Amino acid sequence: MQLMNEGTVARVVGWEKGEGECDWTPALFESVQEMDGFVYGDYAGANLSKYCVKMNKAEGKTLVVLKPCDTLSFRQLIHEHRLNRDNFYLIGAGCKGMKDESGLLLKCKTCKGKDFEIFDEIIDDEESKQPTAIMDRMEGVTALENETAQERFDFWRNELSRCIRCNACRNVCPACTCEKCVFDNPASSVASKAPVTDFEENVFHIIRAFHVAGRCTDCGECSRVCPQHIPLHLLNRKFIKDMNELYGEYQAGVGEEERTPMTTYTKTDAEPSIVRERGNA
Amino acid sequence: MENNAKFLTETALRISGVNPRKCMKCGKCSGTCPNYDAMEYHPHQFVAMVEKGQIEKLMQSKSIYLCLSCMACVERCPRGVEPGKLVEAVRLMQIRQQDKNHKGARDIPEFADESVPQQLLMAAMRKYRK
Amino acid sequence: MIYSYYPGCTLKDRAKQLDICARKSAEALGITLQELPNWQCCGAVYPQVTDEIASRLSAVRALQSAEGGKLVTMCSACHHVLKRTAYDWNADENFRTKAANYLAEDGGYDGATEVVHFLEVLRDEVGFDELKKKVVNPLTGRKIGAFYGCMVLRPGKVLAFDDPENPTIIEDFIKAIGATPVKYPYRNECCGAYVALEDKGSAEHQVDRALNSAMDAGCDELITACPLCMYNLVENATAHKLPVKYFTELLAEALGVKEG
Amino acid sequence: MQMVNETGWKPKIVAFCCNWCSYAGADLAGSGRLSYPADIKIIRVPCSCRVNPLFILRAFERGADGVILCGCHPGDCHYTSGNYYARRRMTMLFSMLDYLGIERGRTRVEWVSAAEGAKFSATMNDFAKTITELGENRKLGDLRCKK
Amino acid sequence: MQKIGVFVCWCGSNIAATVDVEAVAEAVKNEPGVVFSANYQYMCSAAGQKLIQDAIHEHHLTGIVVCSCSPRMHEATFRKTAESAGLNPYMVEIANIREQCSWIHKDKEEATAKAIVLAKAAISKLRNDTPLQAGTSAVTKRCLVIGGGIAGIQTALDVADAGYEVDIVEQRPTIGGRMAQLDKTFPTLDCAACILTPKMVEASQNEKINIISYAKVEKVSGFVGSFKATIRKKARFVDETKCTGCSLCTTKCPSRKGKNEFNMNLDNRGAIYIPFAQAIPNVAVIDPEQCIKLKTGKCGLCEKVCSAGAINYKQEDELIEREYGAIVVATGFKPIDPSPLNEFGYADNADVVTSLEFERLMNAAGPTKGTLLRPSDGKHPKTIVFIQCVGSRCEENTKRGKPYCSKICCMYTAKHAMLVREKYPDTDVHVFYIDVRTPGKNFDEFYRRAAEQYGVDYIKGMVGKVAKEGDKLMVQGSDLINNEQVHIAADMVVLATAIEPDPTARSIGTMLTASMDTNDFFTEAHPKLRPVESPTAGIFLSGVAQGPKDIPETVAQAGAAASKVIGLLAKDHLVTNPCVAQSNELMCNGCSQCEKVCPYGAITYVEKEVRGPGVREVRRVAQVNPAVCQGCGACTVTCPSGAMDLKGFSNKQILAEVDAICRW
Repeated sequence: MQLMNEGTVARVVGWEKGEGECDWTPALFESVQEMDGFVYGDYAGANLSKYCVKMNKAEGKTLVVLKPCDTLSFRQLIHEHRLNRDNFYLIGAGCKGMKDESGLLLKCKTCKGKDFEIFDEIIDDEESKQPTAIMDRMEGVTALENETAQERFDFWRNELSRCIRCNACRNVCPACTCEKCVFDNPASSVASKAPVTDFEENVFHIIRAFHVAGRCTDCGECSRVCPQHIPLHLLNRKFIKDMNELYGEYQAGVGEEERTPMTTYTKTDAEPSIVRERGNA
Repeated sequence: MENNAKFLTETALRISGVNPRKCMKCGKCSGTCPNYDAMEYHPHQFVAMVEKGQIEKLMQSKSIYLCLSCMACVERCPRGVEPGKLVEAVRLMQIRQQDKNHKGARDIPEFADESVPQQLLMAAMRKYRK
Repeated sequence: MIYSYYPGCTLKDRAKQLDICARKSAEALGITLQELPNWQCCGAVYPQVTDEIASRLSAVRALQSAEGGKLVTMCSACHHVLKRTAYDWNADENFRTKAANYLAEDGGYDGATEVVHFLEVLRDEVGFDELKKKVVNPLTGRKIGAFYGCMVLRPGKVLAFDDPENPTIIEDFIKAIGATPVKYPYRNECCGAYVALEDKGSAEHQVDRALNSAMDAGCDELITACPLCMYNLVENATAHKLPVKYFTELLAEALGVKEG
Repeated sequence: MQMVNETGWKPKIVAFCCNWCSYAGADLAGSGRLSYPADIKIIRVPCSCRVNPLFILRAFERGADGVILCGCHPGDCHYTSGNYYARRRMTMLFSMLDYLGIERGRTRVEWVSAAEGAKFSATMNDFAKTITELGENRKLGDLRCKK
Repeated sequence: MQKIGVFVCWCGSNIAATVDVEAVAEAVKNEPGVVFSANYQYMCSAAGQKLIQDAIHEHHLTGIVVCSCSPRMHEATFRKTAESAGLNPYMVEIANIREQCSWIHKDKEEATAKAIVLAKAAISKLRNDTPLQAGTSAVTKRCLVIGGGIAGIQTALDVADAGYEVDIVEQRPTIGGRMAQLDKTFPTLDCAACILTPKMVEASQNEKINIISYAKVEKVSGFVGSFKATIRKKARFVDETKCTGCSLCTTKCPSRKGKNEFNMNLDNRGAIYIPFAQAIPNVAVIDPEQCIKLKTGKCGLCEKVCSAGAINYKQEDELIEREYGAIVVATGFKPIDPSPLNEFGYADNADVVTSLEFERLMNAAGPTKGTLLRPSDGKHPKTIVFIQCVGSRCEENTKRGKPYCSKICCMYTAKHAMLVREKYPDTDVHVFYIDVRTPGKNFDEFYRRAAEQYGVDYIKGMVGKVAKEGDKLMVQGSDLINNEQVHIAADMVVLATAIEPDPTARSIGTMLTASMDTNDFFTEAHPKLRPVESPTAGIFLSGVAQGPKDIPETVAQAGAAASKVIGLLAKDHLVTNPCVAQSNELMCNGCSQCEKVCPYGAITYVEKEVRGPGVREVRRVAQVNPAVCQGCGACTVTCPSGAMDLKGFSNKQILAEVDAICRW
């Protein structure tokens, strides 16, 4: 607030209370008065990085509050030239694990750590440095991998057939920042607003996961916002797990390297036939 | 190649893990071998003779007991052939046969007095008998 | 600094000085060498063929009982066997599977033990510069040649002890204890000890050549880390004689902890 | 020659071939009269890296039973690195399809050089055999159109 | 709506025997857009082509599909046919119904059915085709040669001879390279300086050649015909335009501890020096690491003695930016450091020398003024052992050297042995060899002369140990022919060390996006058919940068590279492949993923105003340079939005083919 008074920042991206007690939503505050509505705490689960893309060209600096995992998305967006670091003032906010009405968020149960990848200032306390992970991040993926192909097929048919193509996953995803999504572009030959065939939602979700592969920081927003509760993060994590195993450990949004595993290669990479040779058929 | 020679060759190749075809016949092994003059067959000959299946001759030769196992040939071979491993393999093939121990406790020479380290005695037992 | 320590048979008997001086020096340097309980023979000779499994088991047992830490060796021969076996365990699946079957009853081995020679501890953990500071009795003016022999150096890829063709670790050690190292060409060649009982003449030939090389370069004395080299250099020298000491003896001397 | 299974069903197979190696390999198979099933239709692309996962999914969506991608051997890419990217992309895509419970054999990548007419033919025969054994693609197809 | 004509070729009986060509022509008639279809015996014949042209005129066709042999065979033919009838040549699609249909199927019904599908797929693609224009790009008529050794000099001379400007960029203070360090040359034994220095002078006097010495290429951008290079010319602290090369300063300089690189560090030079007497440019240079004035501010002796007033302690590096149409890599080689192979004792003994050091020791301008004296004590060596293949021909896993044969060592060792025996007949010369390789005109005769006439002792075997003993070097090696281990008490040992690419080659390769092998030699576009071109257009290879070679071969290759350069520079414009990537700026979000996978660096980003329906803002968008893009399509798949597409193989075109194939 002081920064806004001093004119250092022109606006703040944060959270405000929504309709329900546990429903806090991202909000833009453009004056000191508006800041009264600013909240931070147990229900500030939303990742604000994506909202910054719109602010990137705004006049003056924008202050953004980022949780540790959000900073990965922010850094990744810098790598992709979607954000200009100089246009933002970043407050790293300590996180004790975020919740919704049913308790700890899934992404916090598999928390990736409490380090801030990028920040101007950190506000946290000892408690928010404690790890909140209570399960292995890849648990769900491994469990599915261990099932039979038919079981997997049935699982995903059941999940993906519920998709209503509301595009919430796409709209919230910090890696989905295309000016125009290929599925919205009538000139692309693959445009589809709503699924006409049983397979189209499959295509949409496979391709979406493929498009963000290597850039997805596993922030878990897609699953969090899905009104049909489809575990979309299991698709992204599958790619992350495969890339880690085949091409070396990689976390999008960490460090200065702008190349992702999908934009590089080694001469001794595994052949695609490795898929046929491993795991449950 | 007759059957026995073939079997011996295959055994030597298998247990040594050496591929004598990699040899470019430069003679580095024999050029570097510190005990060359004491040996009837020299390191490069081990490689050539194994490739030609002449294992029997090598097994009968005193040369297999005279390798110092110093690995100079292994280290310096420019093709990674590692002749020292072949010497070891042929020696083991010889002493693994029944009654073919080369040395026993009673063969320890007289000069082996108190100054001989245990390791050396153990080494002799390990290298020369099964 | 606490390390597991594998002395080996010879250090309990013919090479007592190598062991005693090492322990005293370690103490003076603040290093604790914890002797492995119930250690067995290292196997004496590393078998270079792939199907010798049983003869490498005692070495694996030593690695196993070090429980994944650093295992310090003193004798070059033991070091050679333990280090190569440790390497095989991680690099050779065939050996690992078979050896693991043998060891199944005594609990497994996870391949984590790292075998380090005491000289490596001095170089990499203590640091020769630090060692130099702890020397109370510098051996100034003594012209000492290092006799590496073969077993700590080769094969270089596995032993990874020093450059096998141009080693400097013992020379650096000699400098650290205040003496003058003298390099000579045969310092990294074989002493011939392995054939001493088979062909004394050969062993003598190797020793004479090494000593001749050392004297020609101006060494007044030699140091070694190997009981086999020690034996051979002393007992099988025919043409010339040079005093030979274990490196730990001079270390203890320099640190002022040597008895007598 | 056409692959027919017991019910008389014939597979539909799309082969993407890079212009410089595999398409030339297919031509060589042709001039050597090395046959493979007519069920396989080749689409020429400049490089294996031109093949978008979308193309493959689209083929399945429109009723293909198998899709194979052929390119220059790793290290021999006309564009130096295209097939390395293709290799990663296809590994990821195939792994995802497997994860979604799709039969593994339906997709394949093979490296076929311009000199490997025989390999091209053998590969295509083998792939057609695999697809025939797997039967009709039901999991990936456009069910609505098939009714 | 397009008007499409379909032309089905019989190819005699090649197609018609197994494919019912009439049925194919009939089946496609009712496809959307098709207004004409025909079949004919030989479409590629003059009559066939006329048939197509007539149809184009008569039916006002906008595109044609030819069902015939492989496009690799006649696509170009039919494109020309179409073009001459006024149709855009890229509105032509080929359905391959011969190699991929009639030739591999026996059943006529089956083959006909397939041919129809292939024809329909081609028609579907054609419906999505758009006319493409092959672009042109201008050619800058100047050539950059990186490296001023014999390879670079020869290429420059040949290119300049054809009338084009050439810049030679040389990292050392003088051109001449390795050849300038050699004493005599095989197999003629004429002195290297005698044949090289006239060429150096010729290069310096040729008004088309500009020598930029003591410099390095720092940055290269652009593409074939239009490269832009930034060259850093290091400060010499001597004004090149004023220095007369009188060398007075070099004799007066009090700082004399500099290693003389030209003499392989076998003697010392002053802080201000001229590398050698015939250096080009014949201008002094100050070593800033060694110069007392530059380090402490005191001294300044050279400035005082220089009557030309050429000394300038304040001189700074100079950056030169220039455009070139072609770039020749002639970065040459260096001998490896044999120290790690210390069984040869190089690291410990001054009298164990490399062959290049030996050249200097034999050379009249060398540290011993041409009298062969050993470095340790300045005595004449009476026994010399030469060891070949030091660090060559080693399996890579052994880490004992290079996997390749260095090619020149057998010959120069024979030369050395011969020269020693000729000059000092009382010297014993032994050569340890693995194989003696002497393919080349008069080469084997040369080697045999060394053995037969000069009595050089060739020993088939390798040396295992060189040990100093007293003032001798005890050489222990194997003699495989005699099956014995030999021990030679030598006074000097000469190592024929492997040669490796100059250490700068790797970074230059990266800068030029010119591919290299694992040994850092530049890769040729084709090992047999295009040996002096890099796969990257506009980059040419000259000399050892491409692989080990001797002087005659280097000169031949340098000339070949020059002729390729001349062929390029002779054109005013280059026609570019129109099937290249194109970015739709309205859809591009500037994420830079495509740039990272482009093997040619064809994609750049610009901030520009983007206008479209409801859009008018400045965005960061990708731009493809159509002259650089080779059309692989790697970028198109990396692009999530589909903004990046490939002309001629667009998403729409390929999807149309997929749909068509899967429909039937």
